[in-house]
Amino acid sequence: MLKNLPVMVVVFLLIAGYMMPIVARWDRKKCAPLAALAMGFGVLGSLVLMNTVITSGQPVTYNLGGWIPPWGIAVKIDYAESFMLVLLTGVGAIILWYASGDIGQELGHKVTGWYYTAFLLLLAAMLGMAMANDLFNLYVFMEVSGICACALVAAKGDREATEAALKYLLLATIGSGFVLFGIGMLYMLTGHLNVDFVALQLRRVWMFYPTVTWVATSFFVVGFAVKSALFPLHIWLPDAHSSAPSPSSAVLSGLVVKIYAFALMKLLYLVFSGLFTESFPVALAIRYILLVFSTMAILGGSLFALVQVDVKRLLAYSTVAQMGYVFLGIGLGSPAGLAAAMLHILNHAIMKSCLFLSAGTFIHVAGVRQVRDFAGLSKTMPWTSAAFSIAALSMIGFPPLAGFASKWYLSEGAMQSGEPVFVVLMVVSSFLNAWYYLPLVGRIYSAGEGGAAKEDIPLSMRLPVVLLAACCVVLGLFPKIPLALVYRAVDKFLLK
Amino acid sequence: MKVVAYLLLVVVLSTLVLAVGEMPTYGCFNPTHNYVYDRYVRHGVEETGALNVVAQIIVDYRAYDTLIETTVLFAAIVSVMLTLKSGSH
Amino acid sequence: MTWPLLILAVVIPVTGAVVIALLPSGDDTRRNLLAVLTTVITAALVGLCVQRVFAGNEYSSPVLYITPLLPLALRLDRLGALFALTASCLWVFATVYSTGYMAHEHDRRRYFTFFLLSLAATMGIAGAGNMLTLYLFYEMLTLATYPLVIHEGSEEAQRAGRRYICFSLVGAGLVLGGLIISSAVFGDFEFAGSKRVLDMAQTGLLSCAFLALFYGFGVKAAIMPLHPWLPSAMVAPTPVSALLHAVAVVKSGIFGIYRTTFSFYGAGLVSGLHVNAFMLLSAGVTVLMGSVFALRQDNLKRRLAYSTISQLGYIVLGAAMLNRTGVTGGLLHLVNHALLKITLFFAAGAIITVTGKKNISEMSGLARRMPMTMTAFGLASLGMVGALPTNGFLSKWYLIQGGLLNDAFWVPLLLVTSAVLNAAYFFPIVIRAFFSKGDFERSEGPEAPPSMLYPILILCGLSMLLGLWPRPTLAVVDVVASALFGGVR
Amino acid sequence: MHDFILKEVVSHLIPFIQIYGIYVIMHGHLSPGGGFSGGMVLGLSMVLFVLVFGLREGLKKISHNTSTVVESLGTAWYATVGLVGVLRGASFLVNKAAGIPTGQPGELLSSGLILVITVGVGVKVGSTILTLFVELIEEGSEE
Amino acid sequence: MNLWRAVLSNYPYLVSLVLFGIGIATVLTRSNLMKKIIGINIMESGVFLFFIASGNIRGSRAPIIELGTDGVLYANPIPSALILTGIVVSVSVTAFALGLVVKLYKFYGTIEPEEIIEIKSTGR
Repeated sequence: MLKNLPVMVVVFLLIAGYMMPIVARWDRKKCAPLAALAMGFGVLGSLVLMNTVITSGQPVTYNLGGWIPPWGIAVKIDYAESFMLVLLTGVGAIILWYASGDIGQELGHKVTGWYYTAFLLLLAAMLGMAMANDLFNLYVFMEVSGICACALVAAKGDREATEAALKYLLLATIGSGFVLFGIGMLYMLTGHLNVDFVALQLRRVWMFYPTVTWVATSFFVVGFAVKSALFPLHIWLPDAHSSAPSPSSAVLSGLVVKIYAFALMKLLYLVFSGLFTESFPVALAIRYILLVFSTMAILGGSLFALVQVDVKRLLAYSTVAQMGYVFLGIGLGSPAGLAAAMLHILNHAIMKSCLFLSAGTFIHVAGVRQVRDFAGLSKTMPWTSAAFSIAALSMIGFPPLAGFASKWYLSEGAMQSGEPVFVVLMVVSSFLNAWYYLPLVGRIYSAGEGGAAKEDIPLSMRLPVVLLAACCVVLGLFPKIPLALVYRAVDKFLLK
Repeated sequence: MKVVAYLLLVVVLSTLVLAVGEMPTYGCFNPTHNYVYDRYVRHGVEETGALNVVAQIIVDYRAYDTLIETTVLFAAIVSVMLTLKSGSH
Repeated sequence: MTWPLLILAVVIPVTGAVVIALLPSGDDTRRNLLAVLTTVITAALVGLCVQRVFAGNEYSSPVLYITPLLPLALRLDRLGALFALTASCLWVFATVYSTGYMAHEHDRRRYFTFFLLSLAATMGIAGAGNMLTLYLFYEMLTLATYPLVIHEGSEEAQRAGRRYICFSLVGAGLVLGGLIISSAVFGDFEFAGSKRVLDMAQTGLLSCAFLALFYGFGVKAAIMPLHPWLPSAMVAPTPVSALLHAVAVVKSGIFGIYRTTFSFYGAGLVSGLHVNAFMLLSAGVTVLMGSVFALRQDNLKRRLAYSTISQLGYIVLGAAMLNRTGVTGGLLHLVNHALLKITLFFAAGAIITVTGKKNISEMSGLARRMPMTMTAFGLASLGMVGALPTNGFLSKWYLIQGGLLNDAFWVPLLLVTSAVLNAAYFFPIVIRAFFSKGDFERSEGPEAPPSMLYPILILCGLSMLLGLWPRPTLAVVDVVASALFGGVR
Repeated sequence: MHDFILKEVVSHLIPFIQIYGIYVIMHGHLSPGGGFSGGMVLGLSMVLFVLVFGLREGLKKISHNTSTVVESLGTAWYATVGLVGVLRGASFLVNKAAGIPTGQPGELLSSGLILVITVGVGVKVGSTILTLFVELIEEGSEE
Repeated sequence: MNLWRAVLSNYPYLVSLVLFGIGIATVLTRSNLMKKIIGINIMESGVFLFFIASGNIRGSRAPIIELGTDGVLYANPIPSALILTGIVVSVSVTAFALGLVVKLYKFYGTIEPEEIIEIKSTGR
């Protein structure tokens, strides 16, 4: 069983997802335990895989159907992938825990079973994407996650959610169309789909087809940038993330956009890394384009967030800005920059899930959605308010919370790449973050009736939020735990 | 707005024409037709027992993709159900 | 293995704060007792450490690497010891004073919780073993003092709080940026100022980083034009104004500047970067303009705030001279100004509590009602002006000497002008209180609650004592200054 | 639709369409076609039935419950078949290497798990097409 | 001229790119939701055509092995297999998008975004 663990992590979640509709028709109360069982297996499996990778120092590979690459599909779990696996399953499990308390009330019991199905399939697809070592396999998983992510938005069932889901679906499909075209070009140039073989072959043939290589790279960048909402292509994100039910917002903002950025990082540094040389300035330009757009994302996302009155839209625009950090790290391409990108993927997943889930509690229990109605929430919901504040402060980058470490490493990465101007950007963006998060925190703690809680908060909605906030603090105090793994992953990325 | 979109597309497509001119000539042997293709065609029958090479690939060599592909179909059903059934409570 | 004492100096106030936060909100007696006790223990602890530091020992904790790039460490050297001792001793007085001042205010539990948390942050700043730790506690100080500024809860307090947090964040951002760049250039955060060598290739970058650090800390040190938060933050309760805006917050900004200039960069490197023209200019402008603005204020606390801005300029000026005499003067003024200004603020607070008067124009004849307070106020004003036997004189003397060493003949001119201006805005208060006719009557019994009166008298006496017998302070400050210039470590 | 001729013709036609669909599914490993194409034919035959005889008649044949179960089990079938390889000590989705008899190439019952999977996929695709169609029709006609 | 000849000889790729562009243009510029969905399908057809074309070899036969024959030239089956998957994906996306459009139609009684915006602004 241990030998089959890499694929079993995905397949177990998939099977649980397949069976969920039947279980939901049979006995609705059994849905949550089944989902919890599957997620628990996912978490355990990822931890075991990470342990295996760390202790052996070798990537875990698994050949599906027994066909070794290039004949069949292979799955490869290295440091970076195991990091993503643990992140996805861990945060996913916490969000699922929250959802088990929230979804029944927020969406009605009729769709609970379908919701869990979509959630589990989404999680499985993201795990698959993280560990996929085959371009087409990556694409197919991407489609599953795209459709399921839209379904999680549409699950709300009101007008805004339906419109947002349609917009998201159309743009995400365009994005995956670009990616598929890119895969087609790479396949045409190399005759392979396995990432290792493509990288090997591409290094040999790209000088015969420089334009095609460049076009393929840019198609990948455009496709993944649409899907992970890099600034000018982010237009779908605020609607989708703000109109979705709160657990969906958390999983979309916390995990889904990250996995595409991770995939892009993997492709850029594993497949195209050989092109980032002076002899091919066009490919080098891609990195500068990423830097420019991520700068725009950081500033633009924050500026848009400043003028929002709806808390979930504010958080959504903040996600746009924070994805800019991740892309900035990818674009910088120095060891600390890449490490910061991966660290920020982790930190932002935790912080933003915490923010969305606690905002969901505010909306659901106190019935307040507008920022101006937040006054006095700390009186009725002390724990949730404290968690929200910690996560918000962490977003700003107050030491010693999680956000500080990633910002520091990003700046360090900028210095390593010889671009001190991005240090200034970091400082400015921290200030912008403070500008829209601090009034929010201040308002929660100021006097006011705070939409006196209509009902008690169930434990399953309170504990996950507190747990995530605790993670913010722990990761802020001990960022070296993830960093140890992240640096090894980055070493593999930068190995030319 | 529309004019800008069209203009952008035309510019992008005209650069892509350069790429088309550079691609391996259509219908000839190019990097696509390498030893992977060769093996599927030559040894596929004895390795899988099926005559249809496309079937060999989708259900045996690359069966994992097809599993996920059926999952996509399933996800579509789930999504449609979720969309149409929700919001009426 | 004596470094745990240093950690205790941070941990004890935090513990005290937590316990106070857990106490029932109506339990005033125990809370007051606990708060005073905590500060006394902290001060005693710091005193113990400081004694050993000046005996030649050094407290340094093992370095805690939160990541390989980010080391945290505590270390008490002489500069830190001076700051820690000043702050922790004055904190005791401020806490005692607070118990009296706050007796009729609301939300006392929150007040004392954050009051002690600020103490912890200040001790952390004083005992920081490298720039990163300093920055960390510096941010914490911002967070811990914000609830104190907005304590009153009024619209004005909210506005002041917003202004305070905005300025502080800009400052923190500048510090962060400068810290990142200079740490990337130096490769560490250590206080290895005397060992730094100028690398010509990095001059531009380092100059920018240094100025970012200087102005970043300068926000808290209220260098013009980064000062506007300080006068508006005067809406806070008076002990907060006294402590934070005369001692802890502004002095931690000053401390940050000293640390950056002398410990982190080193005086030699800074003079090689040719940035001290900026420092001198900013400090000079602050000294003059602060006094000029103070002249126009009618609100007593605001006048004191502008006076603070001007006096902080002296201390920065001492640093900007980059020579040992100037630094001696600056550090001397750091201690003296803390003592004098806290006395003045306490007196202002006592006036507000007893008579409810906030404006100077309403204080005619006040000395009849509060003779001892006003006497203390008058003596402290003398010290501020720098009249002879007071402690204010000595620090200015050293500053002038330092200026002359640099051939900067405008420094004596500046200081004399400023002294005249000081006299122009302090003496009218005293004269009005003692010699004008007013509707204040002599009253039976104490003129102010004892918990407020005694700190004023003791602090006033202390500053007079230091003026008459300056040798111990001078000796201590001299040792610190020589340590900063790489002499004795 | 109450066209008598249409109903008569279609009711006779549908079995043939379905047999053709089953043929395409079963010969997926030998000739062009396979689970997806055959399943599509199968599903479209039922769509034709619903179109001609109306939604209510169609739901009598295959209810929501049935289609849900077929959906879930059809997809789970694939994964379960994949687990055969795991249970026999080989990898996931292994066909011949797990010792499954692949038979004589060219015969109907050959190629091991390929046939098994194809049949499952065919059923699933057929039911998916029908369910999607029925759901959209239902939603559109409710009003 | 050389480039022009190369482009012309690669006409299937050119057509696929044009289809791709037409699809994207349709999605971005048409406001009618159904047309947007059709645009998505056109775009994906372009990608599929590109894949299939890259697998073609002149004079080759469909990759159904005839036992006993040797030396027959078969087309590359891999792109076909991939595109089979791709088509299913595109069907799923289309189905889901149609579901969303049906739902929107139920809300607003129209699928023209301009009219939807108008209905929203007037309040129902």
